[in-house]
Amino acid sequence: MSFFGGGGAPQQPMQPDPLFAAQTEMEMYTVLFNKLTQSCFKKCASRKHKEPDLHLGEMSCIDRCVAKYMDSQELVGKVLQAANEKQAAQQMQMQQMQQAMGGA
Amino acid sequence: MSFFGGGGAPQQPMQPDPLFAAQTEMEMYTVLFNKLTQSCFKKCASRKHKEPDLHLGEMSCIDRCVAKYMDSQELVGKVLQAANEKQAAQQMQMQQMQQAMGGA
Amino acid sequence: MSFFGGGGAPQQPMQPDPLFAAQTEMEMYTVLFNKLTQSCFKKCASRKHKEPDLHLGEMSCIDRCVAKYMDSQELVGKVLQAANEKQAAQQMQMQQMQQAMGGA
Amino acid sequence: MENIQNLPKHQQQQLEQHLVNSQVKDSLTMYMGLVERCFDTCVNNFRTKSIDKYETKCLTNCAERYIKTANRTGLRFQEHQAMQMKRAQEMAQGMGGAN
Amino acid sequence: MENIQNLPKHQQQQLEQHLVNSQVKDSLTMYMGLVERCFDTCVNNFRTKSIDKYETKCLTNCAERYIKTANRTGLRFQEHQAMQMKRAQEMAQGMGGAN
Amino acid sequence: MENIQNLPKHQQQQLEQHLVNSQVKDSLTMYMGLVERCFDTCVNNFRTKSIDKYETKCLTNCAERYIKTANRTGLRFQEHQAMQMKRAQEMAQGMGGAN
Repeated sequence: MSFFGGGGAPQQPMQPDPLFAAQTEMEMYTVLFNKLTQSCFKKCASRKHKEPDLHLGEMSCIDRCVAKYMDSQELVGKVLQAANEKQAAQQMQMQQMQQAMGGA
Repeated sequence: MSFFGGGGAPQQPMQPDPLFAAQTEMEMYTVLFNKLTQSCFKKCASRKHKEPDLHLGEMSCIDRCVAKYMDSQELVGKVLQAANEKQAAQQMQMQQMQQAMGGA
Repeated sequence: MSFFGGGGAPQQPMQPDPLFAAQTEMEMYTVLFNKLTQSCFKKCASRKHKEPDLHLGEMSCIDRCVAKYMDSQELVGKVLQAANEKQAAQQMQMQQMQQAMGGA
Repeated sequence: MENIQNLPKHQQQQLEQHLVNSQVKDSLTMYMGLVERCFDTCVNNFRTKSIDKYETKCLTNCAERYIKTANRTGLRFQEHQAMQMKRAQEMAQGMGGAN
Repeated sequence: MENIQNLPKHQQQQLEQHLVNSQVKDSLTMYMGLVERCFDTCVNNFRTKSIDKYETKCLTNCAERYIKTANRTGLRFQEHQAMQMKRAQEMAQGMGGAN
Repeated sequence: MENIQNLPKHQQQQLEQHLVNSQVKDSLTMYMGLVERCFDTCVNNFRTKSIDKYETKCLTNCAERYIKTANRTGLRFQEHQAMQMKRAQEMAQGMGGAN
């Protein structure tokens, strides 16, 4: 929700550079993987660290944690998309109103 | 306070590249915005998340939180600036002492 | 442990670009310095912040904290290296098995 | 903002391209951070493999409330920046307005 | 993944170089994060200058268990991505397969 | 450090420019992190719109004490790096000094 996005629409909106977009998409997979690993380590592996191995309960917790993290990723994605669409629609309305009143 | 800064002053100190400085300044606005949004969400919005809307108390808390965060930003900035000036002055003194003793 | 690393070994593996490797190494010193400073500030400096100076106990705690952080850095490094070597060995075995069975 | 004004024309365009690129990265980073924060708050038991209806409600509300918070802090932040710019200009005029 | 497929040849190579470079940075970043996390959990008294045998055991186990966790989440994550790709292809075929 | 020594001349300059650039970014990042940390510790009630004298004192002390901590860890860190370099050189000499 970078606040730069608001305000009047630029005439011919500059597109993000495709190579940069592809690099970012790659990097985000690693960010997602690191975040879900850190979250599931915090929630499933006990902090006592008595032995070097994960015991059975911790392993099945980790499997379920990954599945639930990916569900949450999808769910929050839908909420964000709906909010972006609503905001884009509001901006369109604002522009039409301005044009209707003979504005820029 | 990157520790690289210490030690003898380079002859003709390299300046940061202006385009990079401008990009960094832009990025820092987004970093500041994200940090104050995260801090105020943590301090003002209750973690129960019972309904999708913010209630009145949470909204006014957020407004005050933004104001206080920006006050803190300014205050800490002054402390840092004073510390940097003090450090730069100490470095100058060190050089003068070295020159006075016929050093490099 | 970026999961991209797994899977079949590319024919002529692309090397990281040397300038990038040198820049990353430099940046990691700053990351390490910032992390140990933040950890030792959290563990040694009381959060009451009654006066502007660190008292004696906090100062010696910080000195010992830096030493112990660097010990931990070395120890965890050895564990990671052993794990990487084990994983590389397993990958080699997998390839030899594939070649033995006339696989690609 | 002084860094930005005195950049040559073609560098201003590079800056704008950088800005558009970083907006893509910022919104993805915000998305990833929001999932991490709401997952941490809302999902705490792992007896089953899929999120139940309480977790679903908590996650949806958490995301909605964060977006509303960000919209609100965005407005307050822009107001604060505008006020600071005004104060800076007044100070410049106050000193014989030679800027 | 659509961003990546429709990149011209030489840019795909730049992307691969970027990928190899970021893997160096990722593993260093993971290493630094792992030290910070295990230090935070395992080292809490500073009466002496060097880590004792309990702290050493805790740090080693913490690192071993994080690596095992990352290997396991890596597998589950790849399985999930493969399943999603399959579902996306099926959906595309479902709509007359004109993709 | 071996990565850095064997870089060609013009790349060493690029590295130095990168270093100077990152110092700008590092100090801004440190500043932003310090505000976040001291705000989190010192500012906890939002009945009014401006920071009171206790919060002001806490914020100022928090920033002062962090800077003093960073100066101290900086010295200890440099001593530790110097000692490690010396040990590495001794080890190299120990092996017939053919480095």
